[in-house]
Amino acid sequence: MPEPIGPRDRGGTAERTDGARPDVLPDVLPDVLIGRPDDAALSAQLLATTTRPFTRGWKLGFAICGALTLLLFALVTLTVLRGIGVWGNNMPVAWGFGIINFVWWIGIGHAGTFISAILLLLEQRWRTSINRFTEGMTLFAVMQAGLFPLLHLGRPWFAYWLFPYPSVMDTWPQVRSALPWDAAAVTTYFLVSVMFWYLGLIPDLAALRDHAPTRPRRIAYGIFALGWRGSVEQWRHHKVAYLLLAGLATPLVVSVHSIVSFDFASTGLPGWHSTIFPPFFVAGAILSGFAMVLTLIIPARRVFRLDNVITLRHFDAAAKLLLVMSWIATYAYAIELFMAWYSDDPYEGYQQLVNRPGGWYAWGYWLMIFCNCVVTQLLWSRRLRRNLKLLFVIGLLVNLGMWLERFEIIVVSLSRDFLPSAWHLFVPTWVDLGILTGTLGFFGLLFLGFLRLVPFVPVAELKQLRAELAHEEAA
Amino acid sequence: MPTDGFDLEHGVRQEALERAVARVGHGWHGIAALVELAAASAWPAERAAHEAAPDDPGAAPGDPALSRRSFLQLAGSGAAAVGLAACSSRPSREILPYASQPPELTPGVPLHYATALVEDGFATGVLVASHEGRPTKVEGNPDHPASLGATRAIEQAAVLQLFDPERARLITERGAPAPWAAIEAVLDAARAARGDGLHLVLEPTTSPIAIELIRRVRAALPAAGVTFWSPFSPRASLAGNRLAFGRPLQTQLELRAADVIVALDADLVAEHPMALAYARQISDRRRVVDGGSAMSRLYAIEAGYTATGVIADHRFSVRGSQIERVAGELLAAVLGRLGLAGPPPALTARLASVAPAAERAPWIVAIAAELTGAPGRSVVVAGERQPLVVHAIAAAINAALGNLGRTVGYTEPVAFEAGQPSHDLAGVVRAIDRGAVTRLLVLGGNPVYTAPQGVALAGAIGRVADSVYLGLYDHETARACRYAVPGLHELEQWGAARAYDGTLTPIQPLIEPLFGGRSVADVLHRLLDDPPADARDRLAAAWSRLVPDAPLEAALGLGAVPGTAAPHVAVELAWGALAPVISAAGARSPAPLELAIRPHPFVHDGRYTNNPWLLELPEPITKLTWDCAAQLSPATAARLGVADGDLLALTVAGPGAAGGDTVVAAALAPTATIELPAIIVPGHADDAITVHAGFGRDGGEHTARGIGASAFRLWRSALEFHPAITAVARGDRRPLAITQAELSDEDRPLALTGTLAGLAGPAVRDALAHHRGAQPSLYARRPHAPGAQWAMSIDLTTCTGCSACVMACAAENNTPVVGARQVRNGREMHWLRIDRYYRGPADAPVLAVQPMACQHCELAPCEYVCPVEATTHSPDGLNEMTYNRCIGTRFCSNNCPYKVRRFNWFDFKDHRGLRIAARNPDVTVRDRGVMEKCTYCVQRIRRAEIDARVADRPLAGSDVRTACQQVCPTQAIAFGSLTEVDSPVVEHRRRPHSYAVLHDQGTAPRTQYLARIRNPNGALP
Amino acid sequence: MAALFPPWTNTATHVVLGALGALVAGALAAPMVCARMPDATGVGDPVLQPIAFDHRHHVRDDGIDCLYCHEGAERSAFAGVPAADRCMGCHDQVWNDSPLIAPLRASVETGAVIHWQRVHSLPDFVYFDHAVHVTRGIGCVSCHGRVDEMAAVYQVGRLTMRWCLDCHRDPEPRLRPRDQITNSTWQPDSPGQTTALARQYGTRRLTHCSTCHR
Amino acid sequence: MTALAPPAMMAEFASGPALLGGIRALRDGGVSRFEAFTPYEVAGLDELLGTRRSRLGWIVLAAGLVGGGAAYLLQWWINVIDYPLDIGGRPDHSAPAFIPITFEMMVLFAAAAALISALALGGLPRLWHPVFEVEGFERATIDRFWLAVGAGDSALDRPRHTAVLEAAGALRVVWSRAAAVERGGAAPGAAP
Repeated sequence: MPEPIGPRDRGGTAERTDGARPDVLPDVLPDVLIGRPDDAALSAQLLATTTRPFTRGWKLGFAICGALTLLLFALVTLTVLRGIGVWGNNMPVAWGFGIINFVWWIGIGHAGTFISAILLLLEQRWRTSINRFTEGMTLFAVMQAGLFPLLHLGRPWFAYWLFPYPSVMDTWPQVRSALPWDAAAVTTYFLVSVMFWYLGLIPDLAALRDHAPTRPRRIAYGIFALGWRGSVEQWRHHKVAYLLLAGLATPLVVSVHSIVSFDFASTGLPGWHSTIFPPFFVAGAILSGFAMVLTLIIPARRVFRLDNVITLRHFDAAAKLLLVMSWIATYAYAIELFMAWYSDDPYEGYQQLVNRPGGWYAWGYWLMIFCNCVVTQLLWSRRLRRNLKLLFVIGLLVNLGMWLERFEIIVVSLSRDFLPSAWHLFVPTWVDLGILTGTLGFFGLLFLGFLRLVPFVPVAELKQLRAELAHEEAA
Repeated sequence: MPTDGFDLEHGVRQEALERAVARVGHGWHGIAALVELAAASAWPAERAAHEAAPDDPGAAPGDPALSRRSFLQLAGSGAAAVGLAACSSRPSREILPYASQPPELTPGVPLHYATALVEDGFATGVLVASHEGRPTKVEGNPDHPASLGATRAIEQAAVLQLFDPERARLITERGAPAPWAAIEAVLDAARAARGDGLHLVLEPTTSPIAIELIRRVRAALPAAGVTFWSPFSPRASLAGNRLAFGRPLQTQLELRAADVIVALDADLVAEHPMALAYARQISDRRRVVDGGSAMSRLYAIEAGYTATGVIADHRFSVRGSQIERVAGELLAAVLGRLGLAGPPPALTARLASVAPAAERAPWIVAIAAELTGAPGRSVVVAGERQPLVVHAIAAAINAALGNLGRTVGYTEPVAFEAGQPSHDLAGVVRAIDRGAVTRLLVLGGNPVYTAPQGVALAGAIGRVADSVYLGLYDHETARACRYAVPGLHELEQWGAARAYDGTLTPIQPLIEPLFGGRSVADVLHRLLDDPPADARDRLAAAWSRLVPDAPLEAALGLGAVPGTAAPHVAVELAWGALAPVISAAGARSPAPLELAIRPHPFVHDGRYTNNPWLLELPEPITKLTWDCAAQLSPATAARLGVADGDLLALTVAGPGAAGGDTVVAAALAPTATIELPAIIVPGHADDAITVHAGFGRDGGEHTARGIGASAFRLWRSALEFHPAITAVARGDRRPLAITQAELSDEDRPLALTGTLAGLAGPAVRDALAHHRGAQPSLYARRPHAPGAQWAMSIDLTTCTGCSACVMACAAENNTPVVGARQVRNGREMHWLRIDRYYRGPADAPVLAVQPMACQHCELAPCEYVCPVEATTHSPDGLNEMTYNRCIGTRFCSNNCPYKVRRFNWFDFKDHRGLRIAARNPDVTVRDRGVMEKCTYCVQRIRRAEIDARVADRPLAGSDVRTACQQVCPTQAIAFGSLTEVDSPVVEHRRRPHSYAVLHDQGTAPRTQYLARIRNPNGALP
Repeated sequence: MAALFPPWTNTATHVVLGALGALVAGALAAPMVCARMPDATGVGDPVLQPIAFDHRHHVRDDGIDCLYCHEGAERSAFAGVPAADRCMGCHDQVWNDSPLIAPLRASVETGAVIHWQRVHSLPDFVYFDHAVHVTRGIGCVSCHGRVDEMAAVYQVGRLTMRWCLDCHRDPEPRLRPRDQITNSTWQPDSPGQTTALARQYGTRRLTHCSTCHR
Repeated sequence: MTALAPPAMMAEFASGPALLGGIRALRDGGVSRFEAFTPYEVAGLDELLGTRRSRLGWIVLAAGLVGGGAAYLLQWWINVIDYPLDIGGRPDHSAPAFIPITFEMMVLFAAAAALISALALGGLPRLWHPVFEVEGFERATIDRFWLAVGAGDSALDRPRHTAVLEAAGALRVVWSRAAAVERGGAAPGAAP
């Protein structure tokens, strides 16, 4: 019989630091794993996330997210039935919320891959506790993002024309366009993320196969565990494959947002036509991703009482990265302005120096600067880096700021391009707003399900980390 | 009734019509479904509802020549496909061949017929393409003097009016179906009374056949009254000429001979009945090859911006009421320079004391110097919206300059009894008020709507026992009358009309009357109790009687009878009669705010307001669609505290200040008010508001109904101009459906301008050279494929912005109508737009217009971003748009620097309704979710290619004319192959002012422009 | 204790995974295969007509030239179906009382339309022109097959875009002299003959989109 | 060990180092066919059992090259051979434009190869395995470290090695039924 596991097994986790009092440890970096709980205790604590009772709060969360998901699907149906005229898009603003949301969501996904792949290669131990959480975020964000390239098509039922297949028309995708690149990149990114996530999940699924409370659940987990036994051979290939996937995902994550940026940079539109876009977009993506990580993990940590495995060390590191990425974004904004002035291109100059900071949508520009460049400067302070309430607010603001960044790039650039005769403003419709809200709900629904279905802190990896830490401390 | 064996019961005709139209609906380029449509629509609609109605022999088509191109014998037509566009499974459809195929017809090959479209009595000759009996496209008739191969936007849209499903279909009595016998009873009673109590209201007519008929009516029914009415038919010019020459005369211009043209509130190139010819004449003198080209000089003095003001070298904005004064000052200055002995001494003395107002003294003097420097080679013209005295002064100046007989001539009025009392609508009301009218026949027009406020026609009609209206629509007049009878569209009837210059033009039908209906002639013949006859026979008989020298068949082939222009008459200026009025000219002090009512450039006086194509066509100056607005200058808007879209209540005062001579003062309401949104027009004269007529319709025309407000409600009398009004901001607003909100070009080099003198020097030429030539590229350029390389060149100097090209493009290419709401959101679908930019100070700006469509870039930015090869490049240099491959990413539009691509945000195309019959079968009808844009009329190019190959001859660039090129009144558009070194388009490219828009973007556009060259007077700033 | 899964589940797993793989591959391949099947293209499906018109009899036995009835083929985009009076040109004299042509007689007498059923149908966004093909050396048989051997006419070519492109990419082998256009059995005398014809006709390789889509 | 033959003997340890100790003790006793089941990777285990370097890297490299190469070739074939079209005046073989998809396909193929081969080389999926029948093995995914010795290892001696393992810290030593019959030991699953 599986051993019953639950809160009573938490044993070694009683010793905790108080998140609300970051000044307790002013100079020392907090530990990545507090209290060194043993394997059984860690397993019990972390596997228990899948067996928490369905409290009223959970039901409410699922209900809200479910309702918003229904709204999303209803509006998607409306859009497909009536045409994307139900959105606010027009000529010249032919891309609106659809592509903004696409870029925003896919950018959010990047933090997950960044944490799980790049930080793995860089041997950052603090990634271990949060990598699966952020990978889940990646998957669900990419799923939201993936909706939009389909949905924004005039004729979504022909979306398969973006992929090469031997058609009776003898026609093929046109690969000089950045959109088939996008299709390839987003598809690859989603599939590789799923693979990476799943590979890491297998040992923990095996643990749940052996310890989930009911037989149906154990069978379900068992099927996905594929019969994992933890043999030496399995661990050996698992480790190599995991490292290889991390090695592949690292250039992939850079390429994906670079390719997304090509949607803009490969055109001639003032405000889009810029070589700085690939690094600018990648940095912006990670900025928004880390903001979303903070937004999600601060409440999750509290709800699941994971203070011992997700410690102030994690938040401190995430906050520092947020600051770095914020500066890269700030640099990019500055370079855009500088190049617009230095190039003496009248169209680019008007776009960057007149229209964005002073045009109809100037409020969006300055709010973006505030969120992405100004607020983040608070993170210079160690004390504020460990103030979770503040971090949560900053996370929300940066999310907003990054959405506005895409709004500035897409809508504001399109609304004022070369010929003033064609200029026209964009105003979103309720369908635009509803779909954006709906994806937030759908994302939340998937994420809540994820939190309850699989251990979102990697148990095996954390146990191994503990063993390594113990070994080092012994030495 | 011939039904050609269609097995349809009476009761299902109407339903069958709908069904047939529904079948034609989806993406078709065929015609077979129209067979059913034919069967249904050819049945006189009232019979469907009233089987008991006796047949009308006069309306029954029996003549084989007519029915040859009628729908009925269409009984299927060849092999066109009808049905679903993108259907994957194999569509199994029917082919319905003719039972007996007409000899001149090959299914799939369109035929063209010459006919004429008539407005205010004047004919514009057109050629109409017919696909298996279905008229689809109107082109100008090059052999017709009032067309010269061009048309206005209005003619282009005529097919849509023909196929307007909202046309009247039934004879009604107070809205309820009525039999034709009821009308016959009225006519018989009128005849029995020898016209006693009968009054006819007709539109002005120039047709000798109609005139003969009217004379017969007068003779047979001597007691009958006849009145002609059309609100914007020439009236002031005739009256002014009567003042100057003693009798009403029609002014005829020869502008090719004019070096200097002064237009006093006269829109010669767009609003005039002869506008197409005058536009051609003016532009023929303004085609700039290089700095050494001779060029006429055009001065426009006007209140609102007009097309003439657009192309003018100098434009001075003067409120309408002050132009009278300007004219007087100009006359004084001219006479002062000439020192002529003609005028009576008193007048000379009076004029000697006239000094121009200080602010306009420089240009009055300069213009006078120009005019006197070109005696016999200059012309001064006054517009119809100016009082007669201005016309008289213009005549005096022309006489003084010796222009008469050279640039200006006079003919007897072409319209029947024009300038006579019978053209006074107030006469009808007076007659009714006298109780002298018991039977009123209103045959055509819409006088209840267009009557000046001082002519209370609607109420008067209500007092007539038997009133009958005949016309296309169930509109205001039709509803005011007891009976309404469906009329015939010009494309449905036989007849004749004269052009403004008098040229006789035959009218032939392109199609059997869609809804039955009667022509005016039918009613008049019935009134005279003529025996029933076929309309064509009647025309042939009358024609051979009235025009014995020109056989009808030949005239129908040519579309005009050459040599029938009205002869010019010798005139003598009556200085003596002029002296008192000239002395009084401009003596009144101006009101704080005045009103000018102008015909709308597209809906005219409201007769075309139910045509969605014309409603959605942006008004050339304001770019307003689907609405009517109060145009005012920025300063006046600031004074009134309004911005674009703010509602203004415009109120005209009651009687008293009225200066007209036909006001029925007693009928005037104390005040009349309409509400309109304001729209700011830089360059508009201050303290004046211009309102276009034709809106505020409240009849049964669903499309037109409820749009804007009627300017006629502020119009107090037919010869009153520029009344004082008050305007009060209402505090609320109505968003305007404007296609171009931006006024400025942000100093970007888009619509380049220069002066003729500048072009002669190196500076301007060098500056222009920066906008053409090769641009560096990382990739090697693809070599041109052998064969034609299509290209276009647009001359901005002669472009008047009249927008006929936009309409022609829409008619040719099946572009959908989207409605005001979508236009407001920037979703209009016109492939060609006319960009308009103001430059210079807001009170005296220069307006630049620039037709902008797909530039067919050789290095097209749109193509390389399309993910599915839906937009590609053809070997002959076309930027192809393959609709059926498009998935609608809209990436191409984002990367188009010219933003000329259009997207089907919704399913914009019509599905039901007769209007789809106006579609061009050679162009795919686009589905929802696909991109579309100008194709250089690729269907015409491929057709010409195929024709050349079938005929085994080489393709010449001149074999292809794009729709916009063909319609252009000033021939501003050249199109052809770059491989033909002597083609116009290559010759244009050699000119020093040829340039590419956004040349610095490296797109290598195939459409280039000739910069707009002005020829300003060096003596003026 | 007993394991959660019995041993047979190992085999079952592999079977299920294999089946899933096959399902995905099949789902991808099926539409591509189906689009090429006669059911989708309409190839080989004889169409019943309101009059039992037999091309074998008229073309092979009577030797009537295609262009006699389909006269638009040389002049128009549409080859056309003959008007009833064209049919009656002969059938006034021969078989004039046959019940088979009763609809024809009715059509001529009353003007009633004969509802012929379309055999070759292109989508509305495809603009095919008979005249330019027929006058530039493409024979009827190239697209329509041996109509002279068909009782009820059926479609021979797939009429897919790829099918059109096959010829448009390499038109030369299909060329024939103008006077052999309607000959169903014509073969080139020598391999060089079609090359010479291509020169004579100025045959081009037209594969850009607006060749057919406008 | 991927064969489905049940191991001859299994021993449960409480920690990774204890497991390593047990292996060393048995190896000193001449036993060679080891297999271990651990909840996470135990440092030193690979070296102790002397497993070869994984071939996974080569498989992934090959798959990546195939994926990328095929993607580039397909793009080239479409644009140069099958249906060349004039796209914005760009050359048919627009090599720079072909790179992104080539790269993405390389990553996709490589990643898929990595996952599939990691599972296949590890003998997965295999829902049932004889070791799952061993009582207490379910803690191998939590906190127990199991040692197994293959059935064919002739050096295995039940009483002696039971003692050796217990001395090395084994919590339990379990002998298979086959071994039990042969050597008259206790039934599998019985506590030592």
